[in-house]
Amino acid sequence: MSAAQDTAARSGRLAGLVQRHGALGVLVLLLVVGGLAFDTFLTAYNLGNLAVQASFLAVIALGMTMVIVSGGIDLSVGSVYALSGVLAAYASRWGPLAALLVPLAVAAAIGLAQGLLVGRAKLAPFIVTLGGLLFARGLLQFITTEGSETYLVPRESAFLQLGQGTVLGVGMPVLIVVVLYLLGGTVLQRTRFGMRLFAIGGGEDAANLMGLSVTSTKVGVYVLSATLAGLAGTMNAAQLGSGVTVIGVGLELNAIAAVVIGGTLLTGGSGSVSGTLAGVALLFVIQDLINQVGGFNSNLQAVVSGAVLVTVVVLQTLLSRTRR
Amino acid sequence: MRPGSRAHVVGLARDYGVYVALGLLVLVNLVLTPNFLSVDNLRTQAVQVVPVLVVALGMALVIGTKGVDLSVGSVMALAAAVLPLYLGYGPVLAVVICLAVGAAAGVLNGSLVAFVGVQPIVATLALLVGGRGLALVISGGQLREVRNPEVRELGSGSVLGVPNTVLVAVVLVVVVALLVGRTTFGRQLVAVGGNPKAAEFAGLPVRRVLVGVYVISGVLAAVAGVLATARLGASDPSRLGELVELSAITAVVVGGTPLTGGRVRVLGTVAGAVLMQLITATLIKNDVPASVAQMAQALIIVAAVLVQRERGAA
Amino acid sequence: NPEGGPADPGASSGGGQQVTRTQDAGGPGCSLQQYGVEKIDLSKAVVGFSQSEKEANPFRIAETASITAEAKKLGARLITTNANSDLGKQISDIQSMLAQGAQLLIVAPLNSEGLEPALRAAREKKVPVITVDRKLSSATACKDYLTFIGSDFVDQGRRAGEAMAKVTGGTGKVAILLGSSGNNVTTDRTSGFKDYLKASAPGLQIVAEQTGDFAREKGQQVTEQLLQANPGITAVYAQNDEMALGAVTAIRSAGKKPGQDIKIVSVDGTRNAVESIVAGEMNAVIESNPRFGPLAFQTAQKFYGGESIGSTVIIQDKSYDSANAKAEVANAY
Amino acid sequence: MSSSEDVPERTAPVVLEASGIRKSFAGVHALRGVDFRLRAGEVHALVGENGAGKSTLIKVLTGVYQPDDGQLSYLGEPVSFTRPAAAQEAGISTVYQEVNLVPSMSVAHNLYLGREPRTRLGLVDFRRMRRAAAELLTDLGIDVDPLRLLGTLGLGVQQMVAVARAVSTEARVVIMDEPTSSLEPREVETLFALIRRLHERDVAVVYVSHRMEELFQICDAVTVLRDGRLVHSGPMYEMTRLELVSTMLGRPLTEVRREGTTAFGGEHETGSTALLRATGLSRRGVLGAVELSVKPGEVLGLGGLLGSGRSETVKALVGLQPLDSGVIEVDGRTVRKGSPAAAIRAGIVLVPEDRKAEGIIPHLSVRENIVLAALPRLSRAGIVSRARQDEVVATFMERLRIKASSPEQKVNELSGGNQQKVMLARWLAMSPKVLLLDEPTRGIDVGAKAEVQSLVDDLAAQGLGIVLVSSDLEELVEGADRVVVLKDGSSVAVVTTPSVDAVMTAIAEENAP
Ligand SMILES: Nc1ncnc2c1ncn2[C@@H]1O[C@H](COP(=O)(O)OP(=O)(O)OP(=O)(O)O)[C@@H](O)[C@H]1O
Ligand SMILES: Nc1ncnc2c1ncn2[C@@H]1O[C@H](COP(=O)(O)OP(=O)(O)OP(=O)(O)O)[C@@H](O)[C@H]1O
Ligand SMILES: [Mg+2]
Ligand SMILES: [Mg+2]
Repeated sequence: MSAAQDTAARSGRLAGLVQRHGALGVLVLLLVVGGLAFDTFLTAYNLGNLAVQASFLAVIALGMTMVIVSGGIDLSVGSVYALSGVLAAYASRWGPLAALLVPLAVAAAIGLAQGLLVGRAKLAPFIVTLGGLLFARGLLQFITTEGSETYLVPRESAFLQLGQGTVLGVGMPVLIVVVLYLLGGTVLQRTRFGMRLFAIGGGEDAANLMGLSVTSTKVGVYVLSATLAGLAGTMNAAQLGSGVTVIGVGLELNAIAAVVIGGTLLTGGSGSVSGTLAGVALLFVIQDLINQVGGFNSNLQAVVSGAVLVTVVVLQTLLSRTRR
Repeated sequence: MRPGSRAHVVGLARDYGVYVALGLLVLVNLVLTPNFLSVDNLRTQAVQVVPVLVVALGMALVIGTKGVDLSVGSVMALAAAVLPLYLGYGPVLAVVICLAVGAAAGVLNGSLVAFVGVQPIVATLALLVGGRGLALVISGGQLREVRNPEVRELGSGSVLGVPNTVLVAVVLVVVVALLVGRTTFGRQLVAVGGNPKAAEFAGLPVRRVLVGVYVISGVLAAVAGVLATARLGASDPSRLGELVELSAITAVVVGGTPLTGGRVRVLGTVAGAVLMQLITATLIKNDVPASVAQMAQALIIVAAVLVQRERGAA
Repeated sequence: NPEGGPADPGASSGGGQQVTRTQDAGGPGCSLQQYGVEKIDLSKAVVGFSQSEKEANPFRIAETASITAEAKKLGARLITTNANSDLGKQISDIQSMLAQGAQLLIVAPLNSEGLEPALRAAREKKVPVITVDRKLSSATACKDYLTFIGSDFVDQGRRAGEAMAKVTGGTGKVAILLGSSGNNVTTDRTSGFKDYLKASAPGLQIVAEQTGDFAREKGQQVTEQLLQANPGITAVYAQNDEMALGAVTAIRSAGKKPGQDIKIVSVDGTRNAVESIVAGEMNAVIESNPRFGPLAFQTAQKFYGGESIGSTVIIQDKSYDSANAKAEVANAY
Repeated sequence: MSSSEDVPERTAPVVLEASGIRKSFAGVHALRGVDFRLRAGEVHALVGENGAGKSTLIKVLTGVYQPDDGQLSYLGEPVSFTRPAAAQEAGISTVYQEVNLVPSMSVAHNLYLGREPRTRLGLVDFRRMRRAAAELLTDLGIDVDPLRLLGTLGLGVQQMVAVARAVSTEARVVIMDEPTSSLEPREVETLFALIRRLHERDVAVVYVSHRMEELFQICDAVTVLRDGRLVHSGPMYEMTRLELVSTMLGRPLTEVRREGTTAFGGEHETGSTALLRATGLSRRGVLGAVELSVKPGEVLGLGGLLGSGRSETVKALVGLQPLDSGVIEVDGRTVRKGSPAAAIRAGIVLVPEDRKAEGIIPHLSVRENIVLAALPRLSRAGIVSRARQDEVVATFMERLRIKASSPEQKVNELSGGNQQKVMLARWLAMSPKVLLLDEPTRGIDVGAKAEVQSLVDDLAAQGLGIVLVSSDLEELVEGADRVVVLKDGSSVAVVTTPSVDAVMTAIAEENAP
């Protein structure tokens, strides 16, 4: 092939690289700046805590990445997250295993329903999962009698380890995230399922005409996303020791933001889990830096984070321009 | 296709699904809800639907271009926060300034989408987060009573029994309907949504159209903010327009405008908004607990889009 | 949460500041030794305050202002954070303040459950935690946290019931405007109210309970709907002033006289609400006092001064009605 | 192969059979009871005018559409494929008319999607996939990096990739819907070699094309559709080219006979001064240095191999391809580069090559698609005038014989060829000075092709300057007064008296290192 095409190809790949790791770049930058500015920032203590707190969003964002790569979106994750936390706390009375499985089962069921509506009935993911958002939240309030009951996890339950345990000083949630992202990366980049996700996101009709099983793949990815949201909620319940009813509101937007900042295109067909992880970390680091700087009142903070979001996304988009 | 044939019926259901659902809900209410047909009640529903409807009109245009505008709620808040500041210079100027703020928000969103190429959801997410914050900074987080008589009149007055806010909404519906159906801008908008690349190849001013659409959405959101504030008699930036983006999007989609762009159904959007309003009303009037209400809402929404889905010919 | 209406933070750190009762959940109360922390000099200390919600309503504004003002008075260095109604963020906020070397924490919990991880972190760092305005239900004083300073929401509900019985003469159809669901302020203010009615005012019949999300517009819309569905409604219990004020407009536009045809009782004690009592459009307001600053720091000083502290310090909540509104309106926040 | 010793093949076992197939879409009857019989090892031509129902039949055969009525049988068994996947698993692989691959994925991925080679752990084995892809591509003489994103390739290459994918499976039936519509003679030859190999492996091939000469070169049997009905089916050698055309069009031989291979007349009356002049157009990695000029009434051809940059060149001329340097003048006035609007104002318009991606607005009606570009001039103060629209639309639908149930039919429901005509109409409605045509007759039937070609003559006669890109060499040389030959994005030769040989040699020379 001609030199022209060759350079074109290479610059294409390079752009891909930058796009995937643009978030990482910004992250490193902030870490360095933050570290120089505040001696209480780059401490193992602070970062350790941040990592644990970030792990729940990380787990959710993993599923969101896959959904978005397939050209869809899942708005229900925030509610499913909260619902699963409540279910876990409730089920913990029957032992750790129940506390783990009950919420996952319910979450998966919700995912399945959404998947069928999107994959089979060909409804718009946005509206279907918006329904899921309302439904799961309603169900949560129903089983907590309008949110008046908070179920507690028995203080001695082994289930708590899932959120509070540590291995060699590293929080259990963090370890889970590491494992899940290794798995997730492999699934997305190295399995036929992953390939199908990219294909569907890149051109659904084409994927269908190429004889790929579009429907089942879509169903699968929504089940996956909901189950991961469920797992996040379960881990959270284990960390909090109770099924808190007021969490997860608007969480879907954070997840989407993290995914997009991570360089995954909302139009589908391109993305990476490593980028998403960087995106999640970025959100939490920014939040902590705003705290470290201090002095902003809460309203100003909102303005600042809005501005930061724009900046990051614009940077990100400009870096990946050559891609589109 | 033969009238009466199954395909024919399905086709109708698809095109008029939202009206069918609306009809059913009215019937349900006639049975369940005491004095549902009373003029007062109808007026109440009409008045309450106005803000969502006005926002939804703009949203429909944005969605027509394959986009979405999450910032509308915050823009409502911004308008509400700005209004009292300028009432001193007379209500007209104050309102104009509010609309200008809405337009500015639109320019920001539109530029991010059209020139930088940021994905609409995220582009407008930034303003969703920052916009309300700004509104609160402006207002010091305080709710302010609005005592200006003209504004109050706008909110609570009526002409021949028709509330002013409703009149405004009706006018806007007509304007937007004409805009979509009868103007070059409207047709270009739909083309851009249908196939951006082809639109560019056809020499359409794609970017101008995109920015224009977000500006319209911003301005309409500001109008909604003003109307809501006038009605409430107070400017409440901290709570006004919370989650309105979701209600608006739902109204648009339930009204038959596909999120995939390339088509805009204005009347459908009106019907969609009214449908959502009636659902809420029905649930409240029959004192359904919040939990059940939310689940019911979810199911009805999905059902409504299920009726009118495109049958999947690849 | 309980909030609404314009207030001026200036007034907030001021008056109306006594303790009604302090409880020692059994035991002698809590001393430095029992809590296991060293003595520090507050005037040189780093104090962290974790606010739960945006300062976007009078209650939060007054609360934060009161604490900042008091800290300044003592010369303590105050770090503030705001969780923006996100529990996860409140946990990282608290941990982040610990990382920044906070020696005393004042926490306004977002929820009565779910702060364990943060409390654990504070305990590991031997940093005492004073919780304000919302009681942690399953955590134990002097162990997970030092003490709780705030109102008793159930009691607020009960007193609202009392007031309602008084203004209605004990008979009528009541509609309840609930706060946001899933929020335990809502739950407590409801149960307190209902229990009182069951026990002492059987003549008051609850015909509707719908959420108004603590917001004025929602309160207005819901009231409009309810009034049409059951015209028989004679009284409204709003769980915060904002919803009550929304109800006032709704009732007016329905062509009835708020305060007369339909009685209105609410909780909070914001300036606007008290003013509408003066105007005769509302009937009673139970205060929910946000001015924790002085009391919180007094308690801390006592604690470091070696005194032992009760597990719960209930701050006094006034109540306003047609009798005292005119006189008291200046003290409303 | 269509020589007499193949006659016995007519008795070879039937692999795929369809009988009484009906299929109609909202309003349109695409197939009205079609029978089709495919025998092992035969290459079966499926021909018909645009909109005759070829693609629909293929989509019914491969499970994309469910027939409203009629039966399918495969290897003697009655079957009904519910999804394309089902048909492929059964051993029927298809190249659909509009290239249907995933632009955002690499060539290698596209070749192996759904059947990626896997390691023992069940993970996709990229190294093997890449190697296999590379072999497959070189085997088919496609010179392209397997890692290259498909979307960045010219339509021609994409089409070859699609073919490669289809033939690389162990299929018993291979269906190709207009595989050569944007292929060069060279690629066409590669493709035919391929088909011959399939023929030896006793694979049955269904071959759709509007290029008559190809059919007679490669096919043994032919089935002719007209308006969704079967009008003829039989061995190829029984028919002359003219007979075939007349059966297709349903017009008597005498009428058809008059048309030559193409409908172009001879030389054009060309003005003296250049209407369009482009000098030194260049873009790093895409265009080297392109020089060309068109006089009024002249048809300028662009020749070259796949990827030589013809499409890039014409895109550049209308501001759709960013340029690093170069000057574009119309009537001596310089046109602002990189701005489609400016180009259109100057009177240069492009009918793009990739109809699906760059042309039609699927959800809009034929009417709206035609008037799209002309909207501003068809409206006053931003208010569109329906009357003036209908006028324009009526004129062009009539003039180009666009086959649609009504101007309000959705354009994506039209047959490929008719969509192409809609594109032409959109740009003719702009009454341009210079008309750039990238593969204007791609995928349109002989009748329509003749119409388009004579249309081009008329337009030239009216004094338009025309730039013609066509991978159909005959069309190119008969249509053009001069041919500029491109290679690797640079203009390397000008052939002033175009003939197939002249152009071929020009390209060949420049190819020789
Ligand atoms: N999805 C659809 N909806 C409605 N009508 C359709 C659809 N697909 C095809 N048609 C109609 O069916 C008829 C046959 O179309 P088809 O694509 O099979 O023609 P074709 O023979 O492939 O033409 P070409 O040679 O141009 O590709 C046309 O009149 C077309 O308008
Ligand atoms: N055989 C090929 N190998 C690699 N890249 C190619 C090949 N053919 C085309 N391309 C690339 O595709 C892009 C489009 O090529 P272009 O369409 O301009 O060429 P063309 O002469 O018009 O060929 P086509 O007939 O395919 O349009 C160019 O960037 C070119 O580099
Ligand atoms: Mg076809
Ligand atoms: Mg080309």
